[in-house]
Amino acid sequence: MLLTLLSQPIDDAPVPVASVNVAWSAVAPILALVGGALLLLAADSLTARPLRKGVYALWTTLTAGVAIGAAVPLWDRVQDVDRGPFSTLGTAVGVDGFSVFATFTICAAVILGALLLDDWLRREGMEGSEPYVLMLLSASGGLMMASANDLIVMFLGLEILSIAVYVLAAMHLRKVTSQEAGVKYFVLGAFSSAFFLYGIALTYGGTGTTNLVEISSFLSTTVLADTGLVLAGLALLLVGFAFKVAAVPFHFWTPDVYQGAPSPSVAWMASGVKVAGFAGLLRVFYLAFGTYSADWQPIVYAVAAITMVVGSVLAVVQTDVKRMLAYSSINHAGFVLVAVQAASAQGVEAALFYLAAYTFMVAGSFGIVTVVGRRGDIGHGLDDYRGLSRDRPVLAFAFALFLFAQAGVPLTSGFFAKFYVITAAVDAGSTWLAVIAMLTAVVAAFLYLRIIVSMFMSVEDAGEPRTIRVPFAAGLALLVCLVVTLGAGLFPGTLASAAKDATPVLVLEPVGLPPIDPGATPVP
Amino acid sequence: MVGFVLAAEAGHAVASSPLTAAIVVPFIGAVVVSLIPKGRTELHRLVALLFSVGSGAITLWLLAAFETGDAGFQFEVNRTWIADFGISWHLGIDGISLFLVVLSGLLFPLAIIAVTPHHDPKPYYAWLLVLQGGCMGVFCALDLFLFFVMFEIVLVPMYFLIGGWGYAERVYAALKFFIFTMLGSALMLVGIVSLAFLHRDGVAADNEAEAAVIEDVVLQAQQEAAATGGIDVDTQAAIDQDLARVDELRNPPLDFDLVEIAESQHLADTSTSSNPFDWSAVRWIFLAFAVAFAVKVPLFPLHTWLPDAHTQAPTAGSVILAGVMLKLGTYGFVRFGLYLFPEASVYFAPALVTLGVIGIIYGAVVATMQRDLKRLVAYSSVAHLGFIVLGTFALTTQGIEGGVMQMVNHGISTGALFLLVGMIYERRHTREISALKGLQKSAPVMAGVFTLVMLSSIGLPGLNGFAGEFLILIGSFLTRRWFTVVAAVGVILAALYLLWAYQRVFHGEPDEENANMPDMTWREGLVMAPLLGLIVFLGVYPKPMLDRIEPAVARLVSHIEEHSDYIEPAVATAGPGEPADEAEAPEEEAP
Amino acid sequence: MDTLDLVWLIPALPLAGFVVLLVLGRRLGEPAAGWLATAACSSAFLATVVVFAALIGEDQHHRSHVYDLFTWLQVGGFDVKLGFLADPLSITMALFITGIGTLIHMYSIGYMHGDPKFSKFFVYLNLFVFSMLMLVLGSNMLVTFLGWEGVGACSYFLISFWFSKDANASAGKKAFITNRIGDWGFMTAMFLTFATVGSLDYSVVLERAPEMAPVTATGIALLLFVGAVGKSAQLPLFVWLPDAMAGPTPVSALIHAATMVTSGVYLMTRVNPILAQGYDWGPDTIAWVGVITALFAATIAVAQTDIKKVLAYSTISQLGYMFLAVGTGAYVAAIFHMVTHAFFKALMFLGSGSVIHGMHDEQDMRRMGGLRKLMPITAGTFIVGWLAISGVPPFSGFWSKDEILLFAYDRSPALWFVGLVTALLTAFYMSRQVFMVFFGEERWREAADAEAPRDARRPHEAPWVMTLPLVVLAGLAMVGGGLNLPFTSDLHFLENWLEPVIEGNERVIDVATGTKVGLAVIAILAGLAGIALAARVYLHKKLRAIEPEILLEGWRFDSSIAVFMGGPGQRGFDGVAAFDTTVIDGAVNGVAGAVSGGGKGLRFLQSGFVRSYALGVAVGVVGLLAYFLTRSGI
Amino acid sequence: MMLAVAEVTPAWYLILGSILFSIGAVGLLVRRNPLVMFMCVELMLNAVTLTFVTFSRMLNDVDGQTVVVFVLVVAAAEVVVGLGIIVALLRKLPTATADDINVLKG
Repeated sequence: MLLTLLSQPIDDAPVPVASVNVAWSAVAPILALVGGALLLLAADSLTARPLRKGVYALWTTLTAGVAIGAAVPLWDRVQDVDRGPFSTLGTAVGVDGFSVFATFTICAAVILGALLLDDWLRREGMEGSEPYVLMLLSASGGLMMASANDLIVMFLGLEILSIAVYVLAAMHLRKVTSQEAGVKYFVLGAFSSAFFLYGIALTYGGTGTTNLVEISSFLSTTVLADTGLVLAGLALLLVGFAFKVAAVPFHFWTPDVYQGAPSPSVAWMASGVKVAGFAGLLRVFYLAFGTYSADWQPIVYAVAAITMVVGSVLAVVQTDVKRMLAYSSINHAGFVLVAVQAASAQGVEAALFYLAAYTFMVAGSFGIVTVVGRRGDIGHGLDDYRGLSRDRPVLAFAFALFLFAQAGVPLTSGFFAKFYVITAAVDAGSTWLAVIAMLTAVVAAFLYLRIIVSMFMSVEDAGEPRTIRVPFAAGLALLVCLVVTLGAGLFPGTLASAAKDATPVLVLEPVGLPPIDPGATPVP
Repeated sequence: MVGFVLAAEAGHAVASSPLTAAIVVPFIGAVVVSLIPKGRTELHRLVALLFSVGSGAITLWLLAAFETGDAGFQFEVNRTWIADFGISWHLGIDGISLFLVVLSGLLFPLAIIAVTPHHDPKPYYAWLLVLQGGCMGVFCALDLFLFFVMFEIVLVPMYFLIGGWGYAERVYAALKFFIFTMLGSALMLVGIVSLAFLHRDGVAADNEAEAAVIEDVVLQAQQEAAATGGIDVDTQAAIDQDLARVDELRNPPLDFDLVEIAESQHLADTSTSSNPFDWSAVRWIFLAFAVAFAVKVPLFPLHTWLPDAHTQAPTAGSVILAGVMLKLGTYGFVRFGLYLFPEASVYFAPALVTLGVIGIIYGAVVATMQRDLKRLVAYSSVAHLGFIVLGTFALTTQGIEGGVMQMVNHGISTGALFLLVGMIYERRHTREISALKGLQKSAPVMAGVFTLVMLSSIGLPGLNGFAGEFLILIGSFLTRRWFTVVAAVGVILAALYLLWAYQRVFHGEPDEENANMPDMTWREGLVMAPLLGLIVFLGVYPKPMLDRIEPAVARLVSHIEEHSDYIEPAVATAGPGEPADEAEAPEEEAP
Repeated sequence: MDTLDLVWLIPALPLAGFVVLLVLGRRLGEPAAGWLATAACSSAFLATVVVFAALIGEDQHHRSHVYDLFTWLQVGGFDVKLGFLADPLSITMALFITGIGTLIHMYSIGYMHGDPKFSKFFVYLNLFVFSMLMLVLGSNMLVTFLGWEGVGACSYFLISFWFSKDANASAGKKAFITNRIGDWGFMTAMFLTFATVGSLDYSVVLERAPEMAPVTATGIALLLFVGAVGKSAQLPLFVWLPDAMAGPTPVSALIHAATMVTSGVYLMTRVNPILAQGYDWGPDTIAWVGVITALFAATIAVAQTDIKKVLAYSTISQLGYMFLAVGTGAYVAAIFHMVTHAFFKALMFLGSGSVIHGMHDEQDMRRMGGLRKLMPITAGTFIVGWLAISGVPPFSGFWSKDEILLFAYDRSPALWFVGLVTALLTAFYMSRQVFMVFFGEERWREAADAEAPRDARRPHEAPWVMTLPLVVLAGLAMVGGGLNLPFTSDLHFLENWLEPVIEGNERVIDVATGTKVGLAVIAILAGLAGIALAARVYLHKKLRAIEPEILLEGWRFDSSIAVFMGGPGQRGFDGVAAFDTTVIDGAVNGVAGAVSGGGKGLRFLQSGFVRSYALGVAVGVVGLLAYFLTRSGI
Repeated sequence: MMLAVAEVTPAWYLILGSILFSIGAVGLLVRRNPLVMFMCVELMLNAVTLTFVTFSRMLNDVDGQTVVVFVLVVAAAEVVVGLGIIVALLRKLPTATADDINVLKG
């Protein structure tokens, strides 16, 4: 490889400059989030006294709502047979079912996170706009990743996402563990994103472009004498994503960060950030490098297997609920990877469904953790849940439901998610991986049952009843999670078909669009 | 919003079919109970009973309305549930499942009447109702996915019942029960999915011919068009239509419908190699199913969750566990083993029969040595279900039918036994056999009832236990002579451990705290009455029951014969026939 | 409506009695409950008589009538009706079951007087009679089995009737379980039969018996014999019968002497065509088991001190005779002896019962003696029974036993000789019992005086309800031989009567009349010799009694079984139980432990040091790079 | 002679970039001081920018160079946030090295 390069002289040729045309509607959700964030920041810094309680959360919720609202017409458009998916910003941003679906999920995660933050911040005496701003910004990064059609955009999205989340992790200034979590997350995050960037560079060197569209067309049209450069780039790209989604062996940060970071931030990390990470992973690997699936499928297979095993087995021996959930989230990441390695449309659907379902389960779980935790964000030990069924039966039941959902018990969204993944895997012929997955699910079930045991079955050795206040906002979030988890469990059809319609597509030629209005004439 | 959808769906479904109602009513009951404010114990109990009885009444109506001669599924309802996966709410019962449904409809109300929880009645009744709905669902489901859902969902309430209202070791028992059974069914899920794909490919293969024909037509059309130059619009349209048709023929949709898959049998065994473990996919899938069922049954050596669960569960839990939930396994073997995988069932029958027979002897021997009365009964279940497995995989009409009947019988008699043990525990606060003595003096009525139930469990002719057991044995003797001869020894052992236990508990001179143990109350008597009635009735006049089971079983057997090289040995009618000799042929195939 | 159809009424009546007593028993109380039960049983007797009459009315070869009540079990080719078979054999059985049953019911009213569970006793008794009738009247093997197990259950209830004594409870359990072992044979026999001829109806099975392969026939026959061995207390399954004496004496008389224990003989007679079809060694086995049991039990009886134990062992021994008869193809003789034995053995049990009753529940013969003055009727009737069983002509026992010995001789002198020795021993130990109880000095006095004032403890004659049955039975025991007199063929009432059931399979013997007489004489002499010997030992005390421990302990047969079950047997069971908890459960918990162990093991990777995490990342990077680059072929 | 051989081809830059990158990576692994570790990350990023530029030169494609700008911005952002976090921690534990912060583990 090097030899070919050595022999290559440098000559100056005129560089073609692409004329960029922008379909603003396509990036509207991102803009909405960023704008909302900035406005909030401005408002907070301009007013002398902090805003009235709840305004931050409300504003954040509204912003995310606006983003969703902006995404709805996009969904209609990409589902419209005559118009369908498109890309804009000089094919740097692609809008297809996939990106819109991810947008919905991430924005939902933002709303849940905001609702959980609200009262928590007051409890910890940290009321302020920053956490919300950071969350909105990181969400905007997530949306970029989900709709990036260019590795650079992908990188920017990744960084915007990550940097904000680093701060969210380290946010709890009075808590050294929070600081520690922040530092660890930051150092490792920066480390891995450096690899990611290097991966982009190598890909760029190997294919001559950073645009996913062009990469895939290049790879499918030209037969490389020597795939070394491309594959090396692929490897390093995988590192970046694997770190974000906490796949073994890039998972080490997860337990520490989840345990140390403020619970609401963790809710966001476990839901929104994971979704964004997987969205990026799927976009790059399934779209750009789809033709190389024979090369990356086996390694993803292996990573998935190890991830699930490590996640479940290590979870069993934990005693801190947040840490348990952290490991279980690793196990779940493994499950999604099982869907990814299927390298099929069905795999993508399964992954999307799983992520959507998981977002609500895990947000709900950490929501409970947030509520049950004491001031100072402590009291997350297994013993602190003793007798919860006596003190707050409904809360305990809700947590049990989220946990059963994560365990994959039928009539919850979690079960169908697992089923979907298994289906994709079996269809792709990796039956044994499916078997491993189910076995690890059983091992993981043991850990969920342990939590349930301490909630329901050790009432007598629980201390005197303690009053746990469930603030309105958090309660609302939990209710939403509950409803979705059950609803998607009883009638998964709707969500499933949505995921089916959300397969990513590449649109080669960019199109500038008139602002979308229903009944507009299809673009030729 | 979802709530409304749910309510609407439920309302419509309930209205549409009795089976749906029988399943959904308890679930609704669970919701209602959990909505009643805390502390109104009697109200909880009443409402729970109401819904449970409601569902039970529906099952009785089913029994009455059941078409006796009909071998097919009745009261069928088939509504799409998850369209993209070909998953549907497909219910229906035949003679095999009918009585299990009725049994569930009977035992649950009895359990609710018989036992009042010591604390937290609200969740207790709610879980019990969820359990009832789940059990009903398992026996009615005709869709693999739906079946799995129900099969799995019952774990949750039972887990809470054991863990929440059980005895000293309850947490360990509950965890063991949940994990053990979940482990079993985890593989089944993969099996189900693979099966669906196998079936899909089979359908595609069937369609291939037709697809090819259409393709040729299209090709010709295009050639003609090319010859004439230019294709006019409607030819193009026709061609597109044909191509679309070809496409859908080649990629048929997924389908999880049991009847569909079982009847079409696109699962022919392709393994020809001599290596015993180089099995076709179907056999592996069957194994995946078999493990799940074997755990539930439980089949030796996968039984260790059972003694703990039974012993630690509250009385109602044990009753349901033994009476209904163990049948999930045996029923699964019949419906999703024999019916779904005829070839594989025949292939693995020797192995399963062996395990069954081991279970018979082993369970009895271990039961003999128990010091805990409840544990003893629990192990006796291992032995009894061994008989059922033996009958099922003897693959003869008598064997299978006896097995089906024995499922119900075991539900009745073991359920009754657990109720009685529970009554004793309520009075004496111990299950230690050594702590009990001479109860027949202080509680003659209870002793009498216990005796009858015990004799039914021992298999005394004229009581229900015998009818099923004898049918199983005489049926399995036709194909599995020596296994049957050994299994019959279990009949001796049954007498051994039960009579011994009875002697130690009820006979002898009672010491003071046993001497003044109160006898049965009226309420308890009322609970036992129907069970005792059934014990005698089914023993003396099982005909109505057998008549309803028979057609389904006969159909099942011919289904097996049709799809495998197995031939049911003809019952000798003339001359010195030695049918068992050729019938033993399948035994040689043992892996 | 054919009168023979009334056959279903025969068991129905005791069943009705059972149900009524079960519900109202307590209210009726004593003695009404007893009389009701007696009524139920006697009405059954009448019904039997009616059927009997109707059957005689039939022509010789149509004396077999099946009446099906309803279909019991019907699956595919397997079809069993709950039906009754009225033929000479079954009706004969029914006659003496209901007859003797009635007497014993009546007797029990007196015997159970004052027992708190008086009515319960008759509940069981009626249930037993019902089951016993099902056994003999069943039209197929399964109904017979229904009765077979039913009587087993009843004997279990009745033996452990006084359950607060552990010994009684154990005895009952032992009886049931030992019987179950036999039932295993019976069941297996049924399986084999069904697999062979596709039916369990006697009509079909016996019809097709000649078509069976000899090996199958022998198999079925011997398996059934296993069942019979259990029920009729033959070697090696006889151990339960002596213990069964724990039950009330009427029970011993009815169940463990007259009826239930003989059902094995009935069964073998019923299936005689199958025996005939099998190899010869089949019947020979039966004959030898029978005769050895007879001798074995007789030897034990010689040393027993418990008045009922003697009778128990003697019953075993007499049953041995019956199987000897069956084995030698002397079916008529078997039934004949069964009937006569039922008479005199029931008589003697009831007699002993009245003695025990009169002696205030004293059963040890060493504390009796000279009772004939105090309870003349009992003594008189008992003596009749004694002479009958000792084979003194013209008492009934002589005729039946003589016929059996005759057939035995014809089959093989060896059999005959053992039988003869047994006869001698029988006469000896029965005489011993009679002398110890009714003659000699009144050893009961010192015991009585020691305990209580004279009159209270004084043995007394039983009330009339108890003595009446004794008298009746004594009469039967005396003339019972008349059923089948050997002199001219038209005096073979029983034989001619049973002809249709056993035709062709009854052994035809060609023994010169002279020999016959000779054998008879020898038999008589043996009997008398036994009596004389006993008289010298126990009456005139001329000889010292030889009663070795080992005989008293029944050759330590039972005890050694107990030792085995208590030792190796129990240890084996314990071993399995331990295996379950350690190995199997251990394996399960082991897996769980392994998982969490793996978890603990992996924890060290999660060291908390950010740099080691970074190292992890780096390792991952290297790994991925290595993989992909190998893919690209570098 | 030697000079002729020593003509600098793009590969040199690539190799240099990879070397720098590796130095950064190894540095992060071996150094304890959080700040230094962070600087190593910066080094890695810059190594990548070098690589980008080289490639863009080789491919006559301007995109590669535009990337550099982005990377610089990102690096700057990381610096701000990273320093913030690290300083916040050091304020709590002034003498902390990377190995002192392991409360969370297991």
